[in-house]
Amino acid sequence: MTELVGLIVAKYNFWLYIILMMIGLYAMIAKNNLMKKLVGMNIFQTAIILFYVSIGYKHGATLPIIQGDHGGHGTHGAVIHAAEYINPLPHVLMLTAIVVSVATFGVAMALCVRVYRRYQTLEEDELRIRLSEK
Amino acid sequence: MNHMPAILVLAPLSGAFFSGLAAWIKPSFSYYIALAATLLSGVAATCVLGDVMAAGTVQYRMAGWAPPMGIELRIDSLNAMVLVLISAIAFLNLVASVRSVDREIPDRAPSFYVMYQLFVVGLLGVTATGDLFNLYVLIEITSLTSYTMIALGEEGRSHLAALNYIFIGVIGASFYLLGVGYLYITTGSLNMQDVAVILKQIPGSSSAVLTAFVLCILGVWIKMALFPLHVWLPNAYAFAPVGFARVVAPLMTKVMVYVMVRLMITVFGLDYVFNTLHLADIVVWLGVIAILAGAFMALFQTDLRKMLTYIIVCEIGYMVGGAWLGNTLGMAGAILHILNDALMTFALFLALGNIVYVRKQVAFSNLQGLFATMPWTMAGLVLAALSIIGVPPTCGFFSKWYLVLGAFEAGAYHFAAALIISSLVCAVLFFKVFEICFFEPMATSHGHHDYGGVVMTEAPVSMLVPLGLVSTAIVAAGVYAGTIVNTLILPFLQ
Amino acid sequence: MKFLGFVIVCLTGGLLLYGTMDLPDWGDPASPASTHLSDYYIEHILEETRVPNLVTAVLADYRGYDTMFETAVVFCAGLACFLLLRDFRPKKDRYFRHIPTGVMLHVKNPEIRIIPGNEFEHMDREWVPSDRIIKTVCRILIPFIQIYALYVVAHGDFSPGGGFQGGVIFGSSLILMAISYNLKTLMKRVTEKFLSIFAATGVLIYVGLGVLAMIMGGRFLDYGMLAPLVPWDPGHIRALGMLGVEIGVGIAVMAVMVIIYVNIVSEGRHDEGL
Amino acid sequence: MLWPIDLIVLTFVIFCAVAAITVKDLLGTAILFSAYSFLMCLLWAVMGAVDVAFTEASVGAGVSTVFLVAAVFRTSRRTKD
Repeated sequence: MTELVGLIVAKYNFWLYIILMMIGLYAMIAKNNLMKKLVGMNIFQTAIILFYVSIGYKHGATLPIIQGDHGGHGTHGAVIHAAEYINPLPHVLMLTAIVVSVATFGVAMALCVRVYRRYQTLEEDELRIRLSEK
Repeated sequence: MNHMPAILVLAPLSGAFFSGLAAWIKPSFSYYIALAATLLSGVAATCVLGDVMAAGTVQYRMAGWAPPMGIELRIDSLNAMVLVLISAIAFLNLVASVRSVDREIPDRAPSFYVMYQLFVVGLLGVTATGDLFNLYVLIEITSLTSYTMIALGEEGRSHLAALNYIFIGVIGASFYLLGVGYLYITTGSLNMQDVAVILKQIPGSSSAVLTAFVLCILGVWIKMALFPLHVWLPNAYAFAPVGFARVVAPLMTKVMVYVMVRLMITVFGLDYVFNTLHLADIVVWLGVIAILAGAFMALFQTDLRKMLTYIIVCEIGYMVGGAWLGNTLGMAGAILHILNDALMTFALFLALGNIVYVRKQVAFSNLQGLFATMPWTMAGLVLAALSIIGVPPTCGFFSKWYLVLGAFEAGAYHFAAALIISSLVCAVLFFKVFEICFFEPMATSHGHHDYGGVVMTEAPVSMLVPLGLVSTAIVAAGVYAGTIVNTLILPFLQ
Repeated sequence: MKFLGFVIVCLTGGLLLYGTMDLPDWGDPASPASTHLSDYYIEHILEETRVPNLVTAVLADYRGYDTMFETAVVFCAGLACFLLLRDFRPKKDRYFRHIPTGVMLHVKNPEIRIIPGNEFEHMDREWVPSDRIIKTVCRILIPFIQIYALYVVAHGDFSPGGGFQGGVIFGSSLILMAISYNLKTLMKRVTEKFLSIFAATGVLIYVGLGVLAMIMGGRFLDYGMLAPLVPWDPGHIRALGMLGVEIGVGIAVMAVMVIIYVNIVSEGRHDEGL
Repeated sequence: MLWPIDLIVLTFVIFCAVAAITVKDLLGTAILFSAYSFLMCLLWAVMGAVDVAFTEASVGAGVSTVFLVAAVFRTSRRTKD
């Protein structure tokens, strides 16, 4: 029993990201409305970001901003221990990923507006009917 | 210090922003800047190829940081070849597309050229980089620009095709990103060489590494449109504006094949892919299915453009299957086919662009009498078609030869059979087209057939010259196939 | 489709769950991800770059090449919205108010040209009289938001923030202006030409700093080589280089956010919005 | 880190995600999506990723929502699923 609790505590963040990712992926594949698909796409991407942020977390460490006066004027005070600070690299990667996702979101939204202007609907089944009419 | 690897990527990047600014002074400036930028990157790529052949792998450390900390560009003989290919095709297509862009998107041509250069930046960057996450960012640039430019085509349908492509493309890119995440959590590094070194110390049975591999490869397959995942490709490429379809069709899928080869060889290592995992047989079967499905779906098309897009799906099967045969011959054939297929597809789409320019529609019913009215274009089309079918002096024959040899060595007779069947199907397809173009008479406006006094309505010279050059390159790549394999591909594989 | 979607989702979820089995525990300080590169960054960044915010340092210096392309992606999105939505055709139905009398005119003929000025005022189709409270509050708020955005850009080296966040905040202050007043008020202050030149210039500042480092004899983006240009503080040259880069990112992102909003909300006509 | 807070936020995140894709009004989707982004940003802030949380607060909960509302304004609020 304690093993199971230990396993849950050790991994639950990874499992929750998988649940979120499945929700997003399901919305992207199975939803009928294009806007809903877009929202699903964003949920999918944020779930991946949650995964990366979870990678970066370290027990007993603080924000990746060096505290105190470590050599602000060219001299070095106390030595910096790596265990004191959270891993900054996943955060950097995820900043880039957020930017990429918002850029994709904007382009997709512009396309939705264009599709609506042409076909007056955003539902996939209605779009399919409109396309086969011609 | 040798800055050529950086200039290669930076020339079109800064060219893009300068063309955007110059368009406010005079719209035509942006085209000339784009031309100069792609030419410069072509020259840089050729220099890098020279350096690689003379001195081996070229490295360029961005911002001066040593590899695992910073990002490095790492160019060996495989990338160098692909880089030269990309920049040459991008330049030639830019020369060819000035007239068709003026016709198709007259009011926003400068923005088109800006996007075009960013697309080229993405492709060059994907090929040159030595960092896994950088690869993701550049794939996203490539995808974002191609979504946009595909949506510039035919009103309505092209937008839906682009949206469809966005949804599938984002799934693909996100899978790749997840795969990189699993790699990062197990190795702690993002540099390809570094990851490869650390992966050697991790037991091959690790489920995290397996998941990372499957996710990365799945993501790349979605992006390259391997058969069951190909649904976005035909519509996207068929409704895109011609000026863009001509560059995306030969390059996008091939660069993704390159990424797959790079992941297999450099990051995970062939030993892991073929000896630890037992997926190779399944993937070769997937390749076989892709070849046959692509070829047979192409048979049912009644539009030249749609038919060519399904031939692309078929060709992807060749490369994926060949790369997974598990021997040097198959891999060499797959890599050689990246080069050859890019050239052949480019020639086909150039010819297609010329026909579209003159005839507007390319349904089979609109193709009558093309041999008489557009002889030069048709000469190029015939040569490219012969190469797709695999007739000896052209380059298509040699890569198929390597693939078939590899298939026999691996005992994958089904793959060899699929190659031969698809060649036959392609022959049927193209001779059907040529029959219409050659024998069916032109219907004139009077309703009766007019046999005398055919007027030549050939495409402009700026569109014919690139086609001529590429046709020469097809034959040259065929004649020098042995040299290419011996000097560029085999040294890389050893 | 729903069933197929469900199957695909379950397969993917299963694969990922299988993959988590061998992952190191969450938050484990000894996992490979938190030791290999991370240790190097945490222990050496302050010494090498003099920037206490590790994320900014890695973002703008060690992985500056990535960030350059990230800015290019943002630029791409703005250009994409322009390419896809911008509509230069004049609108058929237009509404004007004759200011002295307050009479509304509905003009259907595109040939008739009415120049808005002292006599006529251009109206939106779904015009609602704007609320004085909202206008006043936003008028007071917007300058503070903009100051905060500049602070976020400038202070990115020492605290959370940086060019991207600052740019987004600045852009959203302009979007707030478009919402609380109307779109035309915004477009009078920041024209399309201004925005597009800003978007391209922002990225060019980034690339330009990198190329400058190349001219000074270093690698691309090697800010350390720029030291001779700032003789008064060569020790902090990397921090300064990062600041310059962040300013470029901020400019580009600000412009692009406004471009995307304006094009989506007016369907590319730039006349009326929310 | 306080695990009850973490757990509550996580529950809300999943709740908002499900609600955002099931509610039958697109404007509602936009607002729920904004709430989802904001809770997600809290979660990241708790995990120490302040820069990422800051970006998500300004981008996901801010600008993305505005884009979504603008797009809904130009298209339709109606949806069948």
